[in-house]
Amino acid sequence: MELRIDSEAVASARRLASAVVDPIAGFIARHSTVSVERAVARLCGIDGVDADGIPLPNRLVDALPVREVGVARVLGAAIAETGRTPQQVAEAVAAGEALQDPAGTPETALRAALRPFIDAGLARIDANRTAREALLRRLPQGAPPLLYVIVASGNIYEDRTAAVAAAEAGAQVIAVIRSTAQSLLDYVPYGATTEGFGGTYATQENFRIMRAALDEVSERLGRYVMLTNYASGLCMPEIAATAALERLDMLLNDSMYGILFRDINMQRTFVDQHFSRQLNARSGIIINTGEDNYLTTADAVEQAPAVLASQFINEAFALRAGLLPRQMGLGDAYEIDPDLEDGFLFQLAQAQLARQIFPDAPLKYMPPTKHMTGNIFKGHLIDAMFNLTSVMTHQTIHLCGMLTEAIHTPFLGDRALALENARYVMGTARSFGDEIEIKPGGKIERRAHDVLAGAVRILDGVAERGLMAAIEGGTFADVRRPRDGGRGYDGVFAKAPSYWNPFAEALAGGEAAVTR
Amino acid sequence: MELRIDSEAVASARRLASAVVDPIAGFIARHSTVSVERAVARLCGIDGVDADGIPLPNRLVDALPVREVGVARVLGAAIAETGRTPQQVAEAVAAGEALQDPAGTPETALRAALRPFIDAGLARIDANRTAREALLRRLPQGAPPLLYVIVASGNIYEDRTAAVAAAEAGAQVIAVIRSTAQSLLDYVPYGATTEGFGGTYATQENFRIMRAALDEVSERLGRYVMLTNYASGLCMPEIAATAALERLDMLLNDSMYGILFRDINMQRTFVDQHFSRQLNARSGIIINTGEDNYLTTADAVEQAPAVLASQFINEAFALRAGLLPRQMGLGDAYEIDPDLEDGFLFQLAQAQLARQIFPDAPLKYMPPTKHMTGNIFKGHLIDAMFNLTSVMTHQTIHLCGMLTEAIHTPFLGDRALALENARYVMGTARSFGDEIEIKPGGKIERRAHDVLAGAVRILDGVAERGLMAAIEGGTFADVRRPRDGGRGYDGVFAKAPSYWNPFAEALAGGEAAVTR
Amino acid sequence: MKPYGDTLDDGAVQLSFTLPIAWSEAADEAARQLVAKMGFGEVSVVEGRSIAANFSFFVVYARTPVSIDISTIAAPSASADALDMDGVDALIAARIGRKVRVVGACIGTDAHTVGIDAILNMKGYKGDYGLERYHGFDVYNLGSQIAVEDLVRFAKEREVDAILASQVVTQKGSDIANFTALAELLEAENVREGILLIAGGPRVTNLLAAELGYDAGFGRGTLPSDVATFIARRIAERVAA
Amino acid sequence: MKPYGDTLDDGAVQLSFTLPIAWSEAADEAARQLVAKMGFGEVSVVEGRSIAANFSFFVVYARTPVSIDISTIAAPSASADALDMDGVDALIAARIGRKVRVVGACIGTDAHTVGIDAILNMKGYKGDYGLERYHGFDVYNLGSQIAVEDLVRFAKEREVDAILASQVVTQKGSDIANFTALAELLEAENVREGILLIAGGPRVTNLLAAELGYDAGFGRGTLPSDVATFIARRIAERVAA
Ligand code: B12
Ligand code: B12
Ligand SMILES: Cc1ncc(COP(=O)(O)O)c(C=O)c1O
Ligand SMILES: Cc1ncc(COP(=O)(O)O)c(C=O)c1O
Repeated sequence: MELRIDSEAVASARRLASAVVDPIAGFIARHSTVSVERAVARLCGIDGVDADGIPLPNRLVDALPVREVGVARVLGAAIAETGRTPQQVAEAVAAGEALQDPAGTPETALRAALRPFIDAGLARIDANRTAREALLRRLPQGAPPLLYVIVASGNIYEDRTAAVAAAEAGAQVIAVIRSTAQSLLDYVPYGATTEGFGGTYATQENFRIMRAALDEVSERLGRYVMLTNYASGLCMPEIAATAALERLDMLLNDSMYGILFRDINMQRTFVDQHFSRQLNARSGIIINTGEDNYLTTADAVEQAPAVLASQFINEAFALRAGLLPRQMGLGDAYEIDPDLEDGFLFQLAQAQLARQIFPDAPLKYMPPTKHMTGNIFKGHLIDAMFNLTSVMTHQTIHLCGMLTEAIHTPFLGDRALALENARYVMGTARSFGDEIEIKPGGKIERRAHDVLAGAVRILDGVAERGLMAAIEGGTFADVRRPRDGGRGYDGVFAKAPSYWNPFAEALAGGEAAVTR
Repeated sequence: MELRIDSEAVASARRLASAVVDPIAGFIARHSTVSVERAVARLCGIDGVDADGIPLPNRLVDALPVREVGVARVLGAAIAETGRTPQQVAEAVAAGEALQDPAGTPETALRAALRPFIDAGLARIDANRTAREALLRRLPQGAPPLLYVIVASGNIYEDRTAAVAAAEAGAQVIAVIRSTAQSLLDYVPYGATTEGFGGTYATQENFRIMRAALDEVSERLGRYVMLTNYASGLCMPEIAATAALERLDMLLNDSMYGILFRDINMQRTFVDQHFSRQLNARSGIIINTGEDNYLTTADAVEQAPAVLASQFINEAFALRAGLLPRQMGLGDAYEIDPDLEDGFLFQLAQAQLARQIFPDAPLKYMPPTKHMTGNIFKGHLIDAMFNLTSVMTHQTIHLCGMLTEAIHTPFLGDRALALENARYVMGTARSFGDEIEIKPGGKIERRAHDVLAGAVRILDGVAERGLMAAIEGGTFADVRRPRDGGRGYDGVFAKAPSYWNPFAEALAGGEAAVTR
Repeated sequence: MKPYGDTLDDGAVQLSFTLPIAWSEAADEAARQLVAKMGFGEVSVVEGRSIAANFSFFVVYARTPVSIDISTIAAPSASADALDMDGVDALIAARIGRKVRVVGACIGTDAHTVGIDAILNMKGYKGDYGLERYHGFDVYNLGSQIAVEDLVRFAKEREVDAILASQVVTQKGSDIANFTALAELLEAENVREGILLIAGGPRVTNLLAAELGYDAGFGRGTLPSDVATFIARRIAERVAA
Repeated sequence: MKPYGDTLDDGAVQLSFTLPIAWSEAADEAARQLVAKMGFGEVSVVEGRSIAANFSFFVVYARTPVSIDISTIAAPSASADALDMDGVDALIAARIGRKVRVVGACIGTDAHTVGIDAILNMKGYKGDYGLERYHGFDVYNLGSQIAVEDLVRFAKEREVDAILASQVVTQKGSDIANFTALAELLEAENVREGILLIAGGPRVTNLLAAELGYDAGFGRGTLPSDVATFIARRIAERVAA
């Protein structure tokens, strides 16, 4: 099943997306954020909280005498001067000690002082990447579409039970949904947590608990079960760092989601997404972008070009951070009104279009949610048509829809039914997509053509105005976000000439650099 | 969506089927059965039961002094001699009076005596056909696939409630399933009935109750809701007669089902099916054949060629009885194991094959039943894939699958869910079948080719051995039925030279004769 | 009145649930006894299967002996006899004679604005225009995650006629807690009397809203015109009084 | 032990049913009260809609307070530790030393032969051969709609070791009636002792069979080898005794 698509339009969309991202890349190169610095601190081995429960990376970065030079420089100087470890430096800060201006310490001394910790951080990331590769060879995870389900009880131990059960029931990827509004916290909570609303806090300890449980069940089942969480919100880089340290396999990570849907400052987001993607690139983590969000708030038929435009932008940003196409889980969702006549044809057209435009990307396909109601029986059917579309168009990462989507975060039994749905439909129609052709010039092809043309139009407009101005003007998802408004703006700063981020240096080039 | 099929193979299958039916047609012409005679009696206006509840048509036919001449002759003679109506003659027989040998009455006198009753019977059939045509023009029933559901509570009044509710929920055709083993009764029960097992007795009064209720709801909804029952079993011709009198719109009616699946004598069945089809032809009734039964007892992948062979045979018999292609609801079913990889592709191939081979037939598509389990959630999905196949391949009569198929005869709520399933899937994928092409030489086309070739092989074998011998040899559904074994054989008799069946005479040519 | 399977008063009910136990015939029997213990009769475990090492899933059909007298149920809908946009505007013009000021918000930490937007935004819902499109309304839509304190302050400042509070997330009773907090704060600030207080969301019913001290509640499938009609009629009554 | 939604002992259960009433908010409330009256807590009517002029369909989630002590449930399976065909044949050869005679039938008016055929026919079920294929069995399959009188007569005439009775149709308790009639007739004819009496069908459980006085019962998903093993072991025990 192939769509005849206008390759010139695709090429020009790519060129336009690159043109859109270019000026932002320049901006990113000149700036850093508190969250990037906290991520650096974490990668140097700093962890734990103070007596008030405030994470040490926050205490440290908040205490920087000059943040424009970067936490690494300050840390390197402190180590060089005191002989402490980074963790001891942070603990001292938490205990009330002041940090010294690093200007007093010679460049080579402070760099050399931090070097072992930088190397240890990078080594741990690399070891995790290597371990994943070995595990995947030894315990192949099975063919795509990879069945991905969420757990979201609020309690990490119940989530663990649910995740193991889901894996036993066939899940290949487990996502732990975060507690409501964690994305708006300017710190990463600490320790194992058992209380959350609509999800479970993302913490390093929670990551560890899930990874251990999934490693155990992976061995038992003879296939590697992936773990995913959110590198999104105000702590995007820190979560990416933590995920790299705890061998998560995927991360929700979008270049604009926070801006549009969480009112996070755009400058903050652009800088944060870049560093977090550099980390993801090195970790071998697959990102999942958030285009589905355009469809839950507005009409899914109308928004299809916006989804495609966003995929192109996400791709352009990802390439600059060193992500390989095979790490780009570009998002889409099955959100067209189930009662629209021939809506299935539209969905199919859009999914196949993305497949052909991004042939090497592990596309992330999100299930119907908006039109799900308490009618679980009909909901189960809508999920089936979604499953069919996914297998026909060879989507890669398949978030299984839940028949109880409109009701509650999934019950254990709901996940089993959802997995059964996917398995049945994808089995009985396994090669269906390969055994048919789309009628040239028919409804399906025309729809694909319209969506592509619409995306080119959007990108063209954005390239002309500039991305920041376009967002200010409400081009995406009908929301307007001022350049210097939104959450987390005060955490953005221009780098001093002496700014130093040893990880950003090491990561330039990403997985591409490691594997090629 | 078109399959490239070997038109030579299709033509030769048709030729072979005709060759298979030819000798049987000769046999049919020379024979009648008690059930044919009782149907004649009913068409002459005889109804009611005796003090023991035995239907008067049975009393009359059992009392014939010479059945070889046909009940019409005896009846005509009695009327000519006594001036009674047919009903009065039958009542007299029930009261113990003996019938006279008609040889004593002049041919013209007895024919003339019966004529008004024959004409009245035919007039009522024709009036019903005309009424249906007018209703369909005034209250168009909506586009196919026609959503067909069953009611089967055992109680005609509960069935009526269920049927009206189903119509309100979108059903276009209502079938009243019969009580277990009614097909083996050698009489048609009488009156309104409220007790039945797995279904409700087919009686003339029950037909009337349902037809009235559906006429009422048809007016209310502005679309004609069809009614169907079973002209099958030992009383096939009588049910066809009753259905003609009460304006049923479809009838389950197969040329071999009774032989294979109810162990009814083959000679009986062949003769009965012919007269009942002549009646159906004149009534404008659409028959539904029973090929689905091959699939519930044996493996559905293996049996597909048998299904197609049987469709050809049903067609050949139907043509000889004067049915128009548009009255031939040839059967098929979605019974492939849901866990077979690519099973959906096979189903699609088979459904499309039938569609192309019988372009004018209102194909009757039966839902998954055998592989349905108590897992109603998965069952609902299998039904969805069935619904998808049906709309893609333009099946005409679509029996909606029930998620509770393995559990109970449908609840009222089950039907609503089944109709919702069909409506959703058929809407969202309305023109899907028209917007794709089947890959030439791919899995789907190869499957269609294999099934057609298999059917030709079967028909070839049957044509060579003769149909009766083939059935004796176990060619169909793996069952062997001896020529003179099985139920109802003693009700078959050779016609005397003076045999007279005024309805068979009038009906020769069928609807074709009426409308062309 | 009892559930209806295929015969009046047969009491037929379908159930499904998971038990934290590996599947076996004994698990089926446990499911059967459990449902029987819930008070059902003719319990039929039509499906029982392993869904994970230590969990089994069951589908059960059974008959309930419980019935309910429908005449005892009073659950008036707030959406009865809704007017269309022109009708509402005419009513406001004729009987209120000024624009009606309404403020809407997703309160607490709830960020599900699609529902309240459907009611308020110009565009509306399912072809039914939102309140912003009406001549008769002045609409303030505060959006998502609005603290009840901020909402009440805003309502007082702008002297609104009606507050429309939305709650979609219901986990751990957060909807009830937030709705209650809003009603109590309005009482505490002595402004409850003068303001029409309306709750909405997919799990809201008019009955629940009444229990929480609201003037009305609107649930799933609500159309903007339902809400507009209700507000216009109530304010008109108050004006008349 | 209680049903498990997403937390141990949360008691979460899904229900669905139809009420014979036109849909309205009051109908939703009736559904809610009905389920509450059944003894459930936290009743949430997540879907209520008209499915016909006078019928509404509901989907409800609720929590049951009822729990069950799994240790009190004794429901031994008749299919435990099944041998394969060769194993059974070897057991028969070694411990019985002659062919075991079994007769199977769909009794009463039941015509659903697919199930009993799956157990008896050569071909078997899901890749597991049927009893006809075993060296150790002599199989008589009488087919469908066999009157219990005819079955008992046959069993006596051929001196069978085991009777396999199938019932698929359960409407109006016809399965129970037919199974009971068979067991009683065997008692009445004084042959029950010498014959292994086995029930089967999709609604049969080993427990139910025991209650009806059968030696074993086999339900959905039974494999021929399960049944073969059971018969061979029991007959071997009898031979030994
Ligand atoms: C879209 C959506 C989102 C979007 C919201 C975007 C936005 N701007 O609104 C995003 C992706 C951001 C999101 C996030 C989350 N969501 Co959400 N989301 C949904 C979803 C898919 C659809 C809701 C929707 O838009 N419905 C369509 C509208 C039109 O319907 P409605 O809200 O019922 O509104 C109608 C009526 O109720 C009424 N109405 C509503 N409000 C009001 C107010 C008044 C005054 C009146 C008169 C009428 C009225 O009128 C409307 C029109 O008829 C539902 C699942 C579902 N299908 O319901 C889950 C769902 C609501 N989300 C859920 C959860 C848990 C979350 C998160 C907490 C997940 C997480 N851990 O991150 C987050 C947190 C958000 C937060 N802080 O609240 C759960 C809630 C579970 C529960 N019952 O508590 C649901 C049910 C999904 C699930 N099964 O888990 N979500
Ligand atoms: C196929 C079928 C038919 C075929 C039967 C063909 C045949 N030769 O068997 C036909 C089309 C003829 C038919 C007719 C009818 N059927 Co029917 N049929 C079915 C269907 C679709 C599948 C049954 C089946 O073959 N299952 C597959 C086999 C392998 O499974 P099984 O029987 O459970 O057997 C396994 C175990 O139970 C066990 N087992 C079974 N028996 C035995 C015996 C022993 C001793 C042992 C050890 C084990 C054992 O081993 C087997 C292998 O694991 C079911 C629906 C469904 N999906 O279940 C309806 C169903 C059983 N039929 C039903 C009905 C009502 C009828 C009719 C009465 C309808 C009518 N009014 O005409 C008729 C009457 C038949 C009659 N007189 O009994 C109802 C029964 C409702 C109820 N619970 O009472 C069902 C559930 C459909 C429905 N929802 O209405 N049917
Ligand atoms: C990219 C991305 N990040 C995060 C989230 C989750 O929401 P929150 O912002 O509350 O973390 C989503 C949800 O769809 C998403 O797509
Ligand atoms: C042609 C035909 N007649 C009758 C029936 C119904 O069964 P019975 O023979 O019990 O009437 C079927 C069932 O599928 C059928 O296909």
